Amino acid sequence: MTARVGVVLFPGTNCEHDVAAAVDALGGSASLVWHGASSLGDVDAVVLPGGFAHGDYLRPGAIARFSPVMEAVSSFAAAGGPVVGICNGFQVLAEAHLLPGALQKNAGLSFVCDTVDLVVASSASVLTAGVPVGTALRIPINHFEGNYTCDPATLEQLRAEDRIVLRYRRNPNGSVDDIAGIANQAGNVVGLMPHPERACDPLLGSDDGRVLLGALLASAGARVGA
Amino acid sequence: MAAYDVLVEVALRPGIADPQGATIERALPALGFTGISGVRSGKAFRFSVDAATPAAAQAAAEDLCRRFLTNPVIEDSVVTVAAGAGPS
Amino acid sequence: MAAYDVLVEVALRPGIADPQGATIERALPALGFTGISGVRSGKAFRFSVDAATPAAAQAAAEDLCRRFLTNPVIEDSVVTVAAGAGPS
Amino acid sequence: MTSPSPSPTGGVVLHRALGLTDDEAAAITSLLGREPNHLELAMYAVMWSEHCSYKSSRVHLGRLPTEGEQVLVGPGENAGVIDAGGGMAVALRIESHNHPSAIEPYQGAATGVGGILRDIFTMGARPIAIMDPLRFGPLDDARSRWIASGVIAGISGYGNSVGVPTVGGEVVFDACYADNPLVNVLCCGVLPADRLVLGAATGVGNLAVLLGSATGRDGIGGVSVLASAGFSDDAAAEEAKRPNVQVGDPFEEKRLIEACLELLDAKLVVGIQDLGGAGLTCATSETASRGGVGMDVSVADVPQRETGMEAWEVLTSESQERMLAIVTPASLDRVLEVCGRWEVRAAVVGKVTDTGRLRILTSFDADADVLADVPASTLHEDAPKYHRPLARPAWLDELAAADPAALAAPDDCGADLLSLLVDPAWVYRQYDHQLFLNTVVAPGGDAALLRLAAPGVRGPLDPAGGGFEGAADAIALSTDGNARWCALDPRAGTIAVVAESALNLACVGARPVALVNCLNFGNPEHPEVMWQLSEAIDGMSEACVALGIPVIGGNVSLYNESRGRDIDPTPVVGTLGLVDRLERRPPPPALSAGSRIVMIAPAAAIAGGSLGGSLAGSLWADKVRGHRGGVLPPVDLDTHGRLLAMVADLVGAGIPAGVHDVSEGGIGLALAEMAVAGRTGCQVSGIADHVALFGEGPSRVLVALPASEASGGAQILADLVARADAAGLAVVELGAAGGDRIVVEGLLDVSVEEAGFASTSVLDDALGLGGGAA
Ligand SMILES: Nc1ncnc2c1ncn2[C@@H]1O[C@H](COP(=O)(O)OP(=O)(O)O)[C@@H](O)[C@H]1O
Ligand SMILES: [Mg+2]
Repeated sequence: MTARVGVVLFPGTNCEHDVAAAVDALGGSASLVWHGASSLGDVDAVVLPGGFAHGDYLRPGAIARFSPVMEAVSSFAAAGGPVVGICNGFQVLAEAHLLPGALQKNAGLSFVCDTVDLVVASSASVLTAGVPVGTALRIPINHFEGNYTCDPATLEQLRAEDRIVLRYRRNPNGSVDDIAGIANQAGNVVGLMPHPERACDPLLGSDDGRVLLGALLASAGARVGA
Repeated sequence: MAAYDVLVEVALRPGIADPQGATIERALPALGFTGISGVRSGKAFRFSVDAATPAAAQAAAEDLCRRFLTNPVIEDSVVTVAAGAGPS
Repeated sequence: MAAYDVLVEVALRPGIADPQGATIERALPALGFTGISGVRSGKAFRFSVDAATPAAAQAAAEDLCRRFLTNPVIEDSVVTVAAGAGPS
Repeated sequence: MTSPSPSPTGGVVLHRALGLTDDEAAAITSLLGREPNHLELAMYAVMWSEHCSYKSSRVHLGRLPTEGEQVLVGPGENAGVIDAGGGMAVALRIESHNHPSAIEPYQGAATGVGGILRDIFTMGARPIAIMDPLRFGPLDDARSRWIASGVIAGISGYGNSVGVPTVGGEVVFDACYADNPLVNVLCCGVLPADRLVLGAATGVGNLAVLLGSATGRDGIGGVSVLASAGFSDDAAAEEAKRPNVQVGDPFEEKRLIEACLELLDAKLVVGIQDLGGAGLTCATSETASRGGVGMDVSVADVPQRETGMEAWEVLTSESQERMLAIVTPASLDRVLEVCGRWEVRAAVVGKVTDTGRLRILTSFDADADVLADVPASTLHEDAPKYHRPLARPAWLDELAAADPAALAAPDDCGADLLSLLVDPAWVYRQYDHQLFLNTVVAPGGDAALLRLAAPGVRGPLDPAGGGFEGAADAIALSTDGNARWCALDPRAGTIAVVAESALNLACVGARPVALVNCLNFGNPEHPEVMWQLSEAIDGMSEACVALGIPVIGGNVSLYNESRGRDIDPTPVVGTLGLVDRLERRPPPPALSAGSRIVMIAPAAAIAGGSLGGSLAGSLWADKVRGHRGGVLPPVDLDTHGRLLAMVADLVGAGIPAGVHDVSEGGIGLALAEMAVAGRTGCQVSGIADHVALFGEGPSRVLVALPASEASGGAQILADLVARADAAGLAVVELGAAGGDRIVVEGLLDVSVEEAGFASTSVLDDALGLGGGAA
């Protein structure tokens, strides 16, 4: 069955079309969900895409997390639904306390757009289910505030619970423990700074992002079947 | 009700790395500034709060800080209420 | 010489558009905050200055603001020197 | 209603203070048949400024070729538009934001990006790419570093946030730009040809709706003398309220883009115009003038950010992120609904009339005062045109006579090579260059190459996604300028700049279809500067005619002066190319081990010992020897045209492993750049001396070809030679790629790693953490 993916659109979001295109190209079916909506509609997974929700004013994600749609996202997540926040979406999930920690300014104090080497650090998430630990991926990053920060206890917990999903091979932003992506305890909510949708077509340089989005669609599809 | 002018200073919590502050500090000697240390960067907000008393204005601003203006994972804030601008 | 703690608040000059402050203000009603207006956003810096007197610390900090921390074309700054942290 | 009161103090001094000459003031009086009042004078002053009226350059710009089969809209509108086939069109525009960036680098650059985006979506196009040709003072100057860091941060901050990728540009450092950086920004957009709208008001009774930000006292600049002209007691306090710096709000602009494109898609507007220089005065008078109608504007209905604004402040404010849409009364409710959803402010501020007059009213009430009443078209079309005196600069003969061939040869070409390498990646890594999944060749290539698509236009979610049959697959963009060449000979230099830009397009497989330009020059009151401008326009014209590239838009920036000296003439061009069928990624500007390295160049040029290179106006002569002089080698435009076709074909056929044009720094720098990009060295011979190595000359391309027998290397080379022969071109075999050193026999031997380090550390050391502080 085709996995239906809701792609949430806040004012200032800009990667919604790109994520939707990648989902469709991988055999899923994407629909845009306006931030003012109180329900997600019939979806099997939710993606909060990248961009600059509310201009990233105050802090990235700080205003967006109060959008009506976020209550629906929280309920969906609590019910075990797959939720993935990419870049700005990760920042929104952290501000909304659906994921622990915070994303600070890059240690280099500038925006970074580049393609980086990643390693899959855990298979226990909806974004990496079935992807072997150690898998190397080349995927673009594009952010100013991607420097993942949390207190030592949280970091210990993330490690102990196998919730560090992706790591950078060469840390581009100062993230603690080279973290590029983490999951919640159940593994169904994932936040990552890299943009897998930008790596789905060899014409653009890499199609390694298909591995991650493919796993997400499979996770969503499993719920459809369930 | 009166309108009270409020200043909120948002600072990174102690122990949280502040690359911007560190960068400024590193640049200072080259600019001829000596004897400056411990630079920490933060944000400042000013606004006006309608409230019955200065204490009420302080409480409202602190609530706003806790719920919105700061991210408690990494930031602290200090609220200062100035004299009321008179009844509004 | 003593070390003085300094707080610098950098604000946009009056009349300069402040999209961040305006966006924060627009968001407040939806978060349930009422009675807050005139939100202006700025920056805050804290550091310590070695100086002989509070006045000297103030002067050094103001010089730093003018030459480095602000662009006077769009920003103003306010320097506050706290009690000296004792001889260093 | 009362009529406008004649100006009691509109004397000689006031108009001069507003920047109008006595003759201009007299012309206004005769156009009106009476003395203008203060507000009217302010409106003419902003509209007749150099910036808005092009009064010094218009008589020359007419010489540029603007026609072409694929041109849908030429110069004169907000942007030029090219037919890309299959019902798709591409809009293109470039502008300068030089002076604002000198005062507040971050906001100056940011608002430059905002402004150029509005020019594009005004046409109904979705902006899909930005380019930023930048020029700053030297890196060892603290203020220049402060300006450069601020400008780059501003472009990054605004462009990334507004959600339009920045896919290329230039970054040049030269003493002549020390106090006066050149911040040019180009934007390219995509639209279904049938969505094209023009900035004209039509339909008497239609409404002018102001969209976007509230109006504040931003950027009122020169007109602010009105504050001290008797309207206020405390002129200094007034002045402080009116800072001449606009602040950009990319979030507002993002919502404005989405709202405007939705309005245009739903055909809810009959005309639309952005507010740029001269604000509301410009937008209302231009739309009325283009539509041959009049307009009544109510000051009270303009949403204002600050209290107590005077009418002249409202009418001349340059507050950012505003658009003026002309809508029928019947569509108004739907327009307001769309704007409401995108949280975009919308207010009816004007009404289209049949009088041909622009009237500024206090309000729309029946008893409102008329504050100004002028024929709309006179603000726009009757602006003065000056035939300013031209004079060939006396110093040119001396420059021509200073032959760089006489310069001493380097002791060590390797050291010189390392000193010339600058990797601009430090700049473009700060720009989102991938959004919309179109970027096939990102910054770092010879030209940017983008799939021709955009959300909502052949975009992934577009229901008509499969449509636009017959449209080109991809577009290529390049921006180029070279003030060193143009200072020696603005005509020949500009020809070489156009030629290089077109060659950059060919290197990614595209054929040139249009050009836009930004003419950055000094003070037009200096006859030498006007001569440079005129020559550059003639050179551009000659090259564009010969290469068949129409000029579809431009921008003139004058009064660029640094430390009492005019900048070197700096015409910057942006070229647009099309690729009909894109089957594969074009070869990178890089070496790969095992390739054969050849240069394709005009047969006549390489006959001499220097392989077509000359040190006149070259990077090496300037940076290493501090020498700027000589006579530029001419461009044979016919041969160049054949080279363009040949290179584009080769790339399209997927034959080369690597391609890079030879430009600044000559063959030596081109080889080193390819080696660093491919992390592969080379062994090259047959380069006689430093002149051949670092000499610059037009129409030359390095190509890395498969060499092995298995890959048909011999045949590939033979085919290439045959094809070149027929085109008056020659193929010079330079050597082979491989190893980890760049070796040019008899001249240099440096490691690829060292070259890479030298090239990446220049900007990182100067502008990276801590370095950018002034
Ligand atoms: N300011 C900039 N912004 C974005 N890209 C840039 C900038 N400066 C240079 N680049 C990119 O770096 C590459 C090399 O630039 P340049 O040396 O000017 O190219 P060329 O000589 O081929 O015209 C190009 O791809 C160009 O687009
Ligand atoms: Mg090139």
